[in-house]
Amino acid sequence: MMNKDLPRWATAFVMPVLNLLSAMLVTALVIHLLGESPTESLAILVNSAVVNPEGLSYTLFYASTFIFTGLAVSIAMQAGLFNIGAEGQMYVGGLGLTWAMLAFDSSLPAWALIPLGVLGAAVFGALWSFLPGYLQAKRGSHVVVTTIMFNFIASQLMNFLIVKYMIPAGEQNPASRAFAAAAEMPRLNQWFPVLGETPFNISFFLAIIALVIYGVVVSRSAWGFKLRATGLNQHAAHYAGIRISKMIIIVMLISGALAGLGAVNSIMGSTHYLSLNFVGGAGFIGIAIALMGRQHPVGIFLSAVLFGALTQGGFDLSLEKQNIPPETVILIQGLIILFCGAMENLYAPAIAKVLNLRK
Amino acid sequence: MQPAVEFRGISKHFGAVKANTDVSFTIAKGSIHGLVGENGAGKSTLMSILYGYYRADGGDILLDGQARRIHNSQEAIALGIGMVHQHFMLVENMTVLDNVMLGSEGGFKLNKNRARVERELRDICVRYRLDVDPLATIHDLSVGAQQRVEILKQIYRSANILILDEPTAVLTAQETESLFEILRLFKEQGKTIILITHKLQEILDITDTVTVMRAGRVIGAVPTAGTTKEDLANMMVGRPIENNLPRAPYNPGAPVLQVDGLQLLDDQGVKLLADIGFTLRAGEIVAVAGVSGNGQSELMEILSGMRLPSSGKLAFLGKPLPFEGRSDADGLPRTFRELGIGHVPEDRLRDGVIKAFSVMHNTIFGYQDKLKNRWGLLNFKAIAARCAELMKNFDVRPNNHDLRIGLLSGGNQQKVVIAREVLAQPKLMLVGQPTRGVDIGTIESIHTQLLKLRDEGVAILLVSVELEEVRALADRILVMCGGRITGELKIEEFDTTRIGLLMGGMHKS
Amino acid sequence: MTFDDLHIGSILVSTVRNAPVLIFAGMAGLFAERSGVIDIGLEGKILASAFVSAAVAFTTQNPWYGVMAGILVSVLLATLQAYVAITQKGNQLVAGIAINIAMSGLTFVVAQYIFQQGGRTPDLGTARLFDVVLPGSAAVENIPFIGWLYAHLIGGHSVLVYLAFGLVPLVHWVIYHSRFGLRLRACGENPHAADAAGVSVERQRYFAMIIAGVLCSFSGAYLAIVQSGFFLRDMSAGAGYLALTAMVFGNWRPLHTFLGCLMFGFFGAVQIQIEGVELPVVGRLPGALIQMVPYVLTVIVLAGLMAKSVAPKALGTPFVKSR
Amino acid sequence: ADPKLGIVYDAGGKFDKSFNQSAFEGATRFKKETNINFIEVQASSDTQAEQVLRGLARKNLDLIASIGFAQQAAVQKVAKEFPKVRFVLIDGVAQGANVNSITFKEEEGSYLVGVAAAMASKSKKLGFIGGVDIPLIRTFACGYAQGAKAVNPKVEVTSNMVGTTSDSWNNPAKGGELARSQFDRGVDVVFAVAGGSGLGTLQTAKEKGKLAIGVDSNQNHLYPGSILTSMVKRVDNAVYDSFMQMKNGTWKAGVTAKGLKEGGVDWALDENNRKLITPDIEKRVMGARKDIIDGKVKVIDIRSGAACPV
Ligand SMILES: Nc1ncnc2c1ncn2[C@@H]1O[C@H](COP(=O)(O)OP(=O)(O)OP(=O)(O)O)[C@@H](O)[C@H]1O
Ligand SMILES: Nc1ncnc2c1ncn2[C@@H]1O[C@H](COP(=O)(O)OP(=O)(O)OP(=O)(O)O)[C@@H](O)[C@H]1O
Ligand SMILES: [Mg+2]
Ligand SMILES: [Mg+2]
Repeated sequence: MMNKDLPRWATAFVMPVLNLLSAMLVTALVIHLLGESPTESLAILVNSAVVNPEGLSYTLFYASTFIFTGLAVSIAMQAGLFNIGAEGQMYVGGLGLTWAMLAFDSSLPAWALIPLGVLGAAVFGALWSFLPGYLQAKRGSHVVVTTIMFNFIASQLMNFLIVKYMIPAGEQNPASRAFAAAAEMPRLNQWFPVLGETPFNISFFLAIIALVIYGVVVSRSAWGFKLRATGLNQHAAHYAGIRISKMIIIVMLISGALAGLGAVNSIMGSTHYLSLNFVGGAGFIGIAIALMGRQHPVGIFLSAVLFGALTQGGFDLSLEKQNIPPETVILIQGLIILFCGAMENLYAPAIAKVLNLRK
Repeated sequence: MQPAVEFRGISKHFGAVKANTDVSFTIAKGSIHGLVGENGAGKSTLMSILYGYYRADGGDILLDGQARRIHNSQEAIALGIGMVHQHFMLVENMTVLDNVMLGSEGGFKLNKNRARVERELRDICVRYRLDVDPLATIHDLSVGAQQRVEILKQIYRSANILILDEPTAVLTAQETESLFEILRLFKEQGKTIILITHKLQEILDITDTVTVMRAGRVIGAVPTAGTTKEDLANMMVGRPIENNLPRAPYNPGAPVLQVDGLQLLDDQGVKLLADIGFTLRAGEIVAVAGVSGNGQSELMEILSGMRLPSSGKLAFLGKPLPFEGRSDADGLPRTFRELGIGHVPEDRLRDGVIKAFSVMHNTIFGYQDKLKNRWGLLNFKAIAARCAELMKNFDVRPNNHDLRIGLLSGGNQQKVVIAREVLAQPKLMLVGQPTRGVDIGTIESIHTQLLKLRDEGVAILLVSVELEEVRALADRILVMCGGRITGELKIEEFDTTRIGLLMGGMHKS
Repeated sequence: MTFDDLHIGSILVSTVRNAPVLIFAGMAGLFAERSGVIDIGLEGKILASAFVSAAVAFTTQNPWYGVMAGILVSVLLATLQAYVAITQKGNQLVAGIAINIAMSGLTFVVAQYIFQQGGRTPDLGTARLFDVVLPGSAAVENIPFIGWLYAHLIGGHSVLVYLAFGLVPLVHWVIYHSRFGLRLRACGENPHAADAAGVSVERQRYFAMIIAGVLCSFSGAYLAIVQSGFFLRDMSAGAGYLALTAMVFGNWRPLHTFLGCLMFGFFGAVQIQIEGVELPVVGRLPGALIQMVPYVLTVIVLAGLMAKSVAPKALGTPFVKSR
Repeated sequence: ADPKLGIVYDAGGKFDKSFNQSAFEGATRFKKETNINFIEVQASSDTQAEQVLRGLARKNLDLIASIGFAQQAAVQKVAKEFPKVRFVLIDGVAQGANVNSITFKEEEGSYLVGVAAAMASKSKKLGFIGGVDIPLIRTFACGYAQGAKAVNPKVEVTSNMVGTTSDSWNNPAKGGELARSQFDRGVDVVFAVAGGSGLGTLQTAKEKGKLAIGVDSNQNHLYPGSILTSMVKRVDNAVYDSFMQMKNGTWKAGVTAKGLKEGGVDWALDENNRKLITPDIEKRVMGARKDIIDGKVKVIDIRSGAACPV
């Protein structure tokens, strides 16, 4: 609204940078108060998250998961649905993947196992979002409420299944057994040794493909057109003959499938077993990413990388700076979401003024 | 005598758009002052400035000779200015009483005042012969009744200067007449009234003076007594307006739509439509006249597939419309559209367009599946070309298909919707309130398009509360009241009084 | 243990004790959302006020100072949210989520910095709000039912519990029967109408957010000062989201929201009691499945009620003067 | 030269009021006594565990202590990559010539506090509150029940878990609520194995004048007079000893299960609970302790796959 009059370079580049700087400034203040040097901390953060190739590949590894959860939330948002359930959908997606792997990893080769795992994750993620979608479409039950409920239920269900059926005998760790090597997502360091010994794997390309498909489908396809119309104006969508309840159910299925796919990177790409609470908040970060990235593929990608970098860099930061607890990263995440996501127009009036002065 | 309101050099721009440029004129106390102009001429903006809604870039407003800066609506209300907005400013899920009290509650506790205000409102309703139940909830009220609530609000606040922005756009002739009764009463009481309308007859009927605006400027201010519709139209549009549009002789073809025994019950079992039966033939325009809220909307919804009927036979080109075996209408409008039924919805902003989409996107809305390639992708190049042609043919202004349609004036939005539906070459066209809130120049062009469609052999069902419009377009007229068809006339039999009686429920006799 | 051993009395008392966290936050959300501002940041405000009230109560050894400090911080956060939502016209969901995430980090970091106990405050000891013993409780204690009813269900709770339950009719009255409430609802439904009627939408919304901040702080104070006696990182454990759920469930109406809060409290209490109990038909359910009970029941109730959502129409949209 | 030492906590963090914290205390004690520093890191996910371990191993540390079963897979993997670095895994078993896996016989310590609880209880109704339903917590619960039933087979044990998410370890309100509910049903001694949530349980026991049993570290001092005893699990000793052995050059790889005999678990008796532990109770508990050490009583470990016998 306000920034309509601003040139594109200002809204697309200058403002986000200023906002990011503001978030960093507040962070610097906190770090200073904690008794550490903000500049050194920043250097560590940047070095560990992007400059160092191994760090960068960790950043991109985390980003791969975030892209999927970000996409999951975004596509539902396009239809006007606020899917808070990516967390649970990814968790259950992990279950589908794991069942497929446990059943077949001794009998099938890698080229069959990996697609099977991907499929298992997507199908189970979709299944977990089906009921909230169905209830929204047919019964009008608010999807925000049902998905929150389904997150809780997923957590309880998974706890039950893992503890009761999956822990190998004699093991303590509430996790399934590790899969056979054939069920591991190929890691990129096989081809690029410079990436170091990291779990960065081809799921990243899967994520990129998903982003591209998302972008094309949403903004260029007839179905995406109907999807957005449904999200913007349900009355008009009905007038246009769009089957709204079907649309809601389908988009929730896709959303759940995308969230489920997040598990592929986390499990098949890294741990190779299903463990309790392995999602670790990636679904909620997906909400932040979708909102900050404006549900635009490029925005989702950049936000996911930013959050990946924070996860990676922040971890090294707390390792090197004993006064900075790992929880500081959570604070920084919050500040970035606040400044870059919620107060995006903070500097628009100032920039407009500066531009006007020059005229 | 001291003028009640004086505008002196008011200017206002929105970005590059100059909504008002150096607007100056005076409004005499105790007069009814008309304000006319094309869509987007700047009428609403000027009134919004007077009401403190917008701040002018320059110029002064004088009230009773005193220069006033009005910063917000609160101050305007305090100065005795009241405004009935183009779009009703009512909270839908509240009662009339609460809506009236909002902003002038008279104390922190509502209950105590509620009783008092309710009494006062009932009193006002009697005095001004307003038919409103203070305890009714707004969303249960007809548009006309909502309009009366707006008036009631102003009377309750004893506004001395009353601004009415297109109050009659949604009213029937009778409702308009009773509104005017009230306005005359106001005038007698010495109140000043500013009336914006696109219906020039109303200007002639009730105003004392009229100001004409074009492109943000005042073109002229004349005493009503010395002017004619033609003069005004000329000033507004800059060219004469044709009243009797050319049309081919009435020569209906085969039946396109046959409706028999159509019924619609709501959740509580109340009959919204009863015993509707008629036949619509190719190449004719059948108008459904009636006070709004008498089942016309429901009829249109059923015929367009947006809603399921409770019972009845509906045949389109001899085949039954596919209502059978459905539990809801989800997706049905698409089937209807594919059969060849076009639909220009009554409420264009709610149903007809996606405000946040560009004009181009809106021109394929509902037809998107016809414009995709085998990958399911839309071919935007072809769509843009199609859109450009359509915008040219229907003279959509501004001619920029990337603009969000929400930024177009209502009239131009309407042209886009009609163009879109026409382009699909329907055999039956359902048209609801095509010219509501649209200026006379645009009305002319919309009417021309509809008549052209008829001449090409399309069957058109027109719902309109404007008898003028019905007379200009219809070949036959159905009158509806209380969910029933109370009468049918040929256009030659057009008779305002008779139609009025039928609209009021006087059965066929 | 069998099904018959379920202690209905204990379940009811537990419901009464569990509900205030949700009631305060639910009513807070109600004010915010009825004014048109989405408040998904309840969680963050609860957590921040829990920390601050515990920290201040400990330092001053006076729980009331703690409560007041909690109010202050929660109001500050609410004002920040209001600034983003109303003045900046930013995305309200993003603002709320940002606050939740930032507070989860900040409370830990600050608690750790000050107290060095792993994001925990020291035990409040006597600096807590103690339970109200109704006069004559001891006398009636031994009368069956009446004694329990008077001394344990009605009496025997913290002041904040009474405040929470007392708040509900008050909120109902304010929202439906006061000038403030009328304007509040108008701003949430149709801010343009409110504006045209001379009501300042921005001021009204700021005001609503501040009230939300105050109410929300009681949730935090209740958690820290009444229920736990210290602050622990992330101790809000989803209460804010649950309160929001109760509010949506209650269709943004105070009494229904209250019922939603009670329902969560009740199901939670039932779930505690049936863990490990031999149930009819299904037998003994594993703990993890029992934990599902409140959530599954909520979904069932929601699906059964055909809850047509009646969210305030202008919810989530910043008020911009042009149409 | 001084050994280079490291410690990696799991997602609970070093202040989890549980085994991480205990490990931290052991390492701190070592540092105080020897002035040898150690590096500490928290791994918030299984993926990070591997990253951290590898990062530390690359720094050529001599010994890395990995706390918590969640790091099992990571230790196993990284230990293979860095045969020169030595690893101590707490609460889990990993293979490797450079790994010492230390587990604890929580069931034995829990048995003892179960005995104490059953004797101290008047209602003969005992409570157990766990954080999350996982094998480790069940082991505590089952050992506790075995001890209690050994005293009196009629004793009932009511068991509740706080939840299933990671929040469940940080939810004192729920920990307290579970305790209240158990007290309402006649329970008068409750054993809390729920990290931070357990603090709520202890607190509530104090308020309600009931007895509670602490866990992991000696929590008797928190509410003297209401904490019957604590089931201590000497992760601190395990870490301390490992560091010490490293310093003295006596460190050995292997798998150790530390029970009562090895000083890995025990009950806590000190001035804070002296008054609560009657001579009778003390005698009975010490008897059971001796029986277990002597092998006369075998406490079932459900992690071996056996069902809980009670
Ligand atoms: N909020 C706004 N932002 C930007 N431009 C606006 C805004 N409101 C009005 N305009 C511009 O000001 C011009 C005048 O608009 P206004 O609403 O006053 O016209 P009007 O004469 O009332 O038209 P109508 O007859 O359709 O009601 C329009 O052409 C439009 O471009
Ligand atoms: N936010 C806005 N930005 C730019 N122009 C606007 C805005 N709002 C309205 N306008 C312009 O104001 C003019 C009048 O708007 P308005 O909504 O009054 O249309 P209208 O023709 O009166 O339609 P209707 O009466 O059917 O609602 C239009 O030309 C429209 O382009
Ligand atoms: Mg206008
Ligand atoms: Mg108009």
